[in-house]
Amino acid sequence: MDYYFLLFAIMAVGAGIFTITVKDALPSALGLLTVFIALAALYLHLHAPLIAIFQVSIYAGAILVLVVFVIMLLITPDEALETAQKNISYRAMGAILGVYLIALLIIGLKGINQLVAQKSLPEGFGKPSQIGDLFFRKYILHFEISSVLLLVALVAAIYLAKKRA
Amino acid sequence: MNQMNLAFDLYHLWEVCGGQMILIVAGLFLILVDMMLLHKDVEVRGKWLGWLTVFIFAATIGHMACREWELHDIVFMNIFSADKFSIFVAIIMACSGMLVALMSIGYLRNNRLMNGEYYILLVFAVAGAIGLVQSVDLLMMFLTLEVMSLAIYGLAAFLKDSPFSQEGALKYFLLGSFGSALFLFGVALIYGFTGTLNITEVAQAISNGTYQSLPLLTAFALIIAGLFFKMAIVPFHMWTPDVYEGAPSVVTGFMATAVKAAAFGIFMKVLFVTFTPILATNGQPDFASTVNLSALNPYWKPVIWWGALLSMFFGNLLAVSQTNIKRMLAYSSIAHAGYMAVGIIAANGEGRTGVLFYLFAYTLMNIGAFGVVYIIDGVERKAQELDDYRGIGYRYPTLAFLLSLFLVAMAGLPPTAGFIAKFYVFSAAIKEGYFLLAALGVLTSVIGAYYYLRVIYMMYMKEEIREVVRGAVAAPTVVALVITALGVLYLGMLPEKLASIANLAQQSLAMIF
Amino acid sequence: MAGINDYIILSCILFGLGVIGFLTRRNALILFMSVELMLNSINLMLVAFSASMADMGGQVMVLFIFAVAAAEVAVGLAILICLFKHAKSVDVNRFNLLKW
Amino acid sequence: MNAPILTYVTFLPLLGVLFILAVPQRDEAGKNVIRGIALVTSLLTFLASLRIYAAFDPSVAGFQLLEDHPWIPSYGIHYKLGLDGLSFWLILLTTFLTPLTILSTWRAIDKRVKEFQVALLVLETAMLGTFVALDLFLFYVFWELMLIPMYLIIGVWGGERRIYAAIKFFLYTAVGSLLMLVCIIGLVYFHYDSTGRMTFDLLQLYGTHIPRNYEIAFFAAFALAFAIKVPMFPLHTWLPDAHVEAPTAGSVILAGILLKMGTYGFFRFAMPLFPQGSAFFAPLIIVLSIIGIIYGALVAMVQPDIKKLVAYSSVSHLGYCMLGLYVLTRQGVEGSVLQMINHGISTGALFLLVGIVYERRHTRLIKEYGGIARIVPIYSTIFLIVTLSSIGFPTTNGFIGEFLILLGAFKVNKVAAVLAATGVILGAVYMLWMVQRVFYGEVTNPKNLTLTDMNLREVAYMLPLLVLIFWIGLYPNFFLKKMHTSVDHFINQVKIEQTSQGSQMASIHEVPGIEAATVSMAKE
Amino acid sequence: MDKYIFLIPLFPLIGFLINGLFGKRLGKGIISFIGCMSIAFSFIVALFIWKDLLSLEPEHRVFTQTLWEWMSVGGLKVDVSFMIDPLSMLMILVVTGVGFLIHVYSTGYMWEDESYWRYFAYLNMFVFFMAMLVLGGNYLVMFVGWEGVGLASYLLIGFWYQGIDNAVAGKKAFIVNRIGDFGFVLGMFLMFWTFGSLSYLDVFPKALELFEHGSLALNSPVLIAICLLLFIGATGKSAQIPLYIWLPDAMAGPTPVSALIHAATMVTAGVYMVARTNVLYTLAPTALLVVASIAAATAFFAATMGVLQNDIKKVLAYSTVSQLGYMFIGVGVTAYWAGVFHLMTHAFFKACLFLCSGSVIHAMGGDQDMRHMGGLAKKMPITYMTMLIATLAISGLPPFAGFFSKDEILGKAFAFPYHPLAGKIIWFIGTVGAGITAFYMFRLIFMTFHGKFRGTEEQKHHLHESPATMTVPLIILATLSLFGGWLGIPELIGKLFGHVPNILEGFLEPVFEHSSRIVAQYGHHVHVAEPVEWTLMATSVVVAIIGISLAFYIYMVRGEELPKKLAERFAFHYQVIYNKYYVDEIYEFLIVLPIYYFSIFLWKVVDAFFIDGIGVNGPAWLVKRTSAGARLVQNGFVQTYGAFMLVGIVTLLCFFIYR
Repeated sequence: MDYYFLLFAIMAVGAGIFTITVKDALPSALGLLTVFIALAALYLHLHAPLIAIFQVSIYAGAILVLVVFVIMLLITPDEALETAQKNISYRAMGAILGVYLIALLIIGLKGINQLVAQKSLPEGFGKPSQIGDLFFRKYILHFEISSVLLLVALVAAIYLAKKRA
Repeated sequence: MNQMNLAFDLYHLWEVCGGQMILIVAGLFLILVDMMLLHKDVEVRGKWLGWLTVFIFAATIGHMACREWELHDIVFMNIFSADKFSIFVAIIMACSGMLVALMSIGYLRNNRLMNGEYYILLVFAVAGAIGLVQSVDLLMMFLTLEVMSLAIYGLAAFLKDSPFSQEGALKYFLLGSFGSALFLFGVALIYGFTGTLNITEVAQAISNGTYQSLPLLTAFALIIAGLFFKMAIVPFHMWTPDVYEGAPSVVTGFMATAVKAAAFGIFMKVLFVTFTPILATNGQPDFASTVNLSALNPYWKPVIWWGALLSMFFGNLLAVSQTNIKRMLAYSSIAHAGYMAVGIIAANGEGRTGVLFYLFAYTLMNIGAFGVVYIIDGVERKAQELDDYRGIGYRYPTLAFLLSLFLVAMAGLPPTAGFIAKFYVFSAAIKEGYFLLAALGVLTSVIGAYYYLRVIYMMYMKEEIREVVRGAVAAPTVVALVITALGVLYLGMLPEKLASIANLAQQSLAMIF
Repeated sequence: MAGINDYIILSCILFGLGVIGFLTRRNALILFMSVELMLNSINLMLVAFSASMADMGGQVMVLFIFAVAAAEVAVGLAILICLFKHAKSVDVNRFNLLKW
Repeated sequence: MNAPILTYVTFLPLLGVLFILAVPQRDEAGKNVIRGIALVTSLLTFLASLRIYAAFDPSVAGFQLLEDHPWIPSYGIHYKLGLDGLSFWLILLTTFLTPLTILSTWRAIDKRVKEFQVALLVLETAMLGTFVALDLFLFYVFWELMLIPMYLIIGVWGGERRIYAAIKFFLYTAVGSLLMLVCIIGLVYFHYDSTGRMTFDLLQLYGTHIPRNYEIAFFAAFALAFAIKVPMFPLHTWLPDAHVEAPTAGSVILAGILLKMGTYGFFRFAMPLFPQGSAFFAPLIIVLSIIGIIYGALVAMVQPDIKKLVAYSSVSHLGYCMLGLYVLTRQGVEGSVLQMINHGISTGALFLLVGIVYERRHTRLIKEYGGIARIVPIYSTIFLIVTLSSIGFPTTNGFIGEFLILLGAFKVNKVAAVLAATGVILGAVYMLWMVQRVFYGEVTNPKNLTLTDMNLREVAYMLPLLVLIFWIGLYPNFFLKKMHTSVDHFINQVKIEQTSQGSQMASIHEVPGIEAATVSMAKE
Repeated sequence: MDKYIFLIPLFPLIGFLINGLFGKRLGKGIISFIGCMSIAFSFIVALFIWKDLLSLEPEHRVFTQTLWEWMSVGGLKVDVSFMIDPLSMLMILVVTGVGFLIHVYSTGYMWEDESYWRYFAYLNMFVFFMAMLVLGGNYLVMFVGWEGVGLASYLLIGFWYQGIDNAVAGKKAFIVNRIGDFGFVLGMFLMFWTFGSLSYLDVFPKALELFEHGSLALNSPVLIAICLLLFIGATGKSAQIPLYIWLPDAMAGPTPVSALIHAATMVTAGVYMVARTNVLYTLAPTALLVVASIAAATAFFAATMGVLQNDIKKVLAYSTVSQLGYMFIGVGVTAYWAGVFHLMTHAFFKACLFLCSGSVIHAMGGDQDMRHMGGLAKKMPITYMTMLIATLAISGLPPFAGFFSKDEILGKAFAFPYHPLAGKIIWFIGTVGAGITAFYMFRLIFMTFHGKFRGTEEQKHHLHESPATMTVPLIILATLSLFGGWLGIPELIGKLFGHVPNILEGFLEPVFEHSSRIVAQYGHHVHVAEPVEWTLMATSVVVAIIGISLAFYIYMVRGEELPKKLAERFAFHYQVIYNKYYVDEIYEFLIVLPIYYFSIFLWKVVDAFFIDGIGVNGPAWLVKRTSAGARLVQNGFVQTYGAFMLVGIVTLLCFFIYR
């Protein structure tokens, strides 16, 4: 049994459940952070150190901080915000649908290990240099487009956030 | 040349993705212009930017139609293809962008909102959309989809002072992310099974019989779901009315046409290249394995059957009880998605031709309709209720006539493009024996006729109950309306030319390999 | 060594959790985070595939997904802030001016 | 060979539309100019259609004056026009009635004159196109095209419940015709499957081999579309509403021509294309026609509104047309075609007449009138003559049609003929009762005392109708002559297919004789 | 002259058109001139043609003229054609002759009327259509006239349309006639599909030929059907049971109209038609029996109804119905010529009676109630005398015209070759009816012309003899009533005076020769011995005298109290008969009202509620309601939308996985 995987898997699931059930947004963000870190650990295990680092730095460090920042910005302490749908049946329906989806996905993806090619990893697999190499060869167009993507996001976000001209 | 420095042939890129490149470069240029152009008068600046955008789109269309249309070496780096199908759809979207840009000049002025970001986002949205239909790489699809989507989130939320616009945008955003996640999940799975992201390679990889393995079907289902969201097929349509109602009218026109075209284009591309590949009728079919060509038919066909039927049914049904014209048109766009899906289900050349034709025709009539709507509106949400349209026919006869024309076209009555488009898709379905679907479809279009006609009778047969003052009519809008109106009539009477082009375009789907 | 199946199941569960969160919470920000959870589950899957197939492509994809996630969050939050100005709330149940 | 006369006739009204659009309608003078242009255009169309009369060769069974140009080649869709003895008179009827209608609107339509005349002229083009189109697609285009102008005519210039009536008219017709479109396409693909040729050309599609159950279904869809237009019995309820609410001109066009498109559709499309389906449904259609005849007459009898009465009488009259068509004897079919023209003339005239008093009194309720014969003698005389025509009085047109239809029907189905003939009695009952209540007795309503009699313009547009009423009544051969060969052709077309399918329809060579009669008597 | 047959209907047509189109602007003199002269010309043309006809051998006495081909469709070929043979010759002479007299009379009678022009237009139109009916060379042209005279009748009954009752009566006449025409038309259809033609000259030879070839049996169902259907038409036009009800109401029209249309000419069209179709009827004895039976019943019941009428014209109306019954008895017992003979004499005396009553009404200032009259004989001697002659004629007293014709009919009925027993019954009924006829006719005479005047002073003051335009026709008609019967003196009486020939029978013989031959061949040979014949003749005279005496006793001797007493004594019978056996009411209750309410039901319930409400607006309503309901799903909550998407994807996955 792969305890390393089991540990972080349980941690990720537990933190995920915490994220979606906890009352306030801030603890929820902390829960998400935990998920991220657990996943980062798994990434390391999967020979993806660079991803793991980025996971911590970009996701946890940038995106989540942004979210937390907005949480602080938007939720004034005196506003009592109900966290979940009041209507139990509504919540139950969402949960059931979600669980059903999980079940279906798991059933649907049964036998995936036969489909996925399983090769032994070459030497130095997952080194950042490999990624960089791919970035500038095979994925250069994606890279360009993602820069456009970020530019678009920037334009949109700036327009929306800035004061009316 | 140092290979490390230049990983690809720039000239080839220009050949294949010239349209995108023009748009992206022009978008950057627009950002610069927007910042540099220090003209005091916002209106003048907005107008200039608008015309510039129009010019950019015109150049894009011209470029794509003249150069990329006739390419031989059509695939670039296994990522973008310039097959006629993609270019055709791209041209539709660029046309949509141009018409919307034309109208936006007037719209933004009427709403006192002359920010340059609008045009920038519009250009990038079209760039993303074109990238989407051009891509044969699933990751690139996702990225360009996101480029398009993000730009459109921005556009949908463009009325900063309007809670409606913001709310619509937020809903769109939330559900859109959800939809993208589904799509991405599917993409990731496909990557997992095949080790590749290129749709032709995927097709080859799964042609060995993995077609019917469960995981692949699951991935297929997730991709369908993600694209259905963008196509607004029931039950993935729920965002449509809210977003269309909230978004600025011209943006709604854009969303209903360009985004829909992109979604349908990429859906057909994925479907007919990867999952149910069609064979080249001329040229050389590179794809040898013909054994499993239609193995997936029993899976996706019923899905689209029901999706089309439900879309036609609910779209038309719910439109009946709407009082807001934009919301009504939103529901009608769901119904139109259903009609187009009828063309897809036929899975034959006529059907694909029909869908392409339908997209083009729908672009013309829908943008035209939203153009009239925004003019009558004056300022967004000032006069959108159907009651506001009472007596418009005599107050503003030309506008009313145009709106009637567009609505009649949407209702599918001759001699308009809408009729021919419906004819094409339904005849394709009938050719494959889908009588029931066709019959039910035309019956739902009777419901459709009811609410389109309701607008017409409001305009011509009811006395007005309150004085509606239309907004200013800008010259570019007039140009756009004239183009759309003439286009609707022209395509209604002489559809053959466009149809044969569309036919060429759909045939090229077989040539991507 | 955990097999590919285990990672897939884990990522399915996480994806499902994201979906459940998306459907059951009212706080728009938590909805955002649920979406992030979904994207992360996909990332995990991709990395697992990548490791299994010894193909770096999966890892590269993850990086792009990071970018997308960042961009999405940026735009999403911007819209939310804008909307907050009108609605004075981040409760998605309050956002129903547009309906029927 | 020579000038495309059918195209000219069909699209001439649109030329008038262009001129009308150029005229402003700010003042009365402008309106009069518009009316004038419309009238002149329609008269020119009528004159042009006389060229058709000159060029028409009644000895040819097939289609004549053909024009054929590819339109949408990839689907085998052509711009193909032509006519035969069956459509010939309907075309002339259309061009003949339109000027009269326009003349009748001179004063009645005072608002939005330009739009009205445009709608009317567009409608004329659509109607003519429907009658001359020999390509199913083209036919469908014209068929649908006429919906919008008619919708507007009813909805904009109509009475109180005009919107309800207009939408009902539109949707009702649309339901049928859209299903028909589906089946048109289906038929084309069946043809394609058997011949490998895509074509919407009617002539090529005749005789397409279709599986029997499909043929029945296709016929049902076609029949639905046409039966709605006719209108046949349970599908008739749009008609009274549309008639009552439509302005006079609308009612005239509606009754005079639009309803004929239903019957025309039957004999041009539904029956020859799907003879088996037609045979399958023939009993039903005959029964429904008879129900329509009697039902329409009975319901007409108790209507309080003159227009509604006339509308229901249309249901009855068109029942005769359908019956005549479906007995498939020469007399029946020719009577049916003639009855279509008759109905156009006499019911058109009745609507014009109702319009005349409506214009003066703004009511169509029978009880508002009474005893006006003394006040408006010319009007009542003409009304009486038209009434006679409507109830099939010999020497008027109505008699010839009904006689031929019933004669034809009698041969095939005696019970049907007897039941249908009761409609003749009922027709007299409701029309004469109405005449009595409107024209005879003392003047009970003082408002009627100031009624003015018909003016010159009104007489002018009634006179041609009166002339035709007697012309057809006294010398129907003039009209029948033109259709003999086409009718024979039609019957052959429909029947040979059926007999080859073992239908028990009698042979077409109906040499009347004692043999047949004695045999049938012996059976009883 | 046969080229000019068309002139006979043409003149009245021209008269109609001139009077109808321009009459309003013409003077009354010109109108009268045109109106009368058009008929006179027709009469003259008819006379000339008659002369030509007589110049031919009896068996070749047929003129035909075809104007144009009317309809020709498939096997159906109908021409607008005329045929003159002795039968139609006789009819047209009666029509134009009596018609002319009545036109002349009308100039006096209608002089004061404001719609004088309209009256003459209608009257001319009537003669036109009557001429078409009589002269038509085929059944369809006959039918044109048949319906045409119905129209004229409709218009003339409702001539004074301001009185709504008149208009209603006109409409009733038209509709009842239409019911008859319904039968006529069906008869024509059956005839056409049996014989392949509608022309007299085709149908009858063809029928005979088929009969002789044995492919058409005597009394074959198809023949019976044709004859009975045609007879339905005749019952309508000629006011036989059950369609006689319109005729009494038709008296609402001007009196000359009653004389011309509802006594002398139009109502006899049925008789003419049966006589014309004699070949077919002869081949269908059952049909004949039906005709004769219905005719006998009509003759009797109508006579009883005439007994108690107080309206002078109603009495005459019922008497007309009754006399028409006699004519039908005649044609029904194969004595076609006798029926036609009675038709002719009836035309004379009944026209005379009506015109006389018109004269009386004229004098009474429009009052028609006999209870207000009395003692008019002194004031209006010419009217009295002429009316008396006519009454004697109708009562069947020799040597007046009615005696010969009626006696001939009853005698032939007694010897009905197809059904001797039925013939005797019919004879008995007819004879009794003749007595009743004599009774009520003399009741009319006594109540009107004898005794004391019972009207108002003003009427009394006003009483006068009518002008010459009215009296001259009366005198002519009375003369004809007196001598007209001598054209058909029976053999028996003829022998007494040394072989006086039966001119009329001889004249008409060619028309009926085939029938006579068939009857002789296939009928029973009923030999009526000479004494029996004399007895029969005497019986009818005696019966008539009894009737007259009874009338004299009741209305002259006992004055006024006996009728009242009788009325009280037989209150029920009196009421039933006075109200014409409640036939109108029964029709109203059994046919008219049910149809009316059924129509209301169809309209309100079937049409408005079921078809339109549920069938048409139902789906529309459903769509609207579902739409209004279904839109609530779109509740604006983003999570609902997400849930729907999720349902979609879950369904999709389920389908893909478990398909």
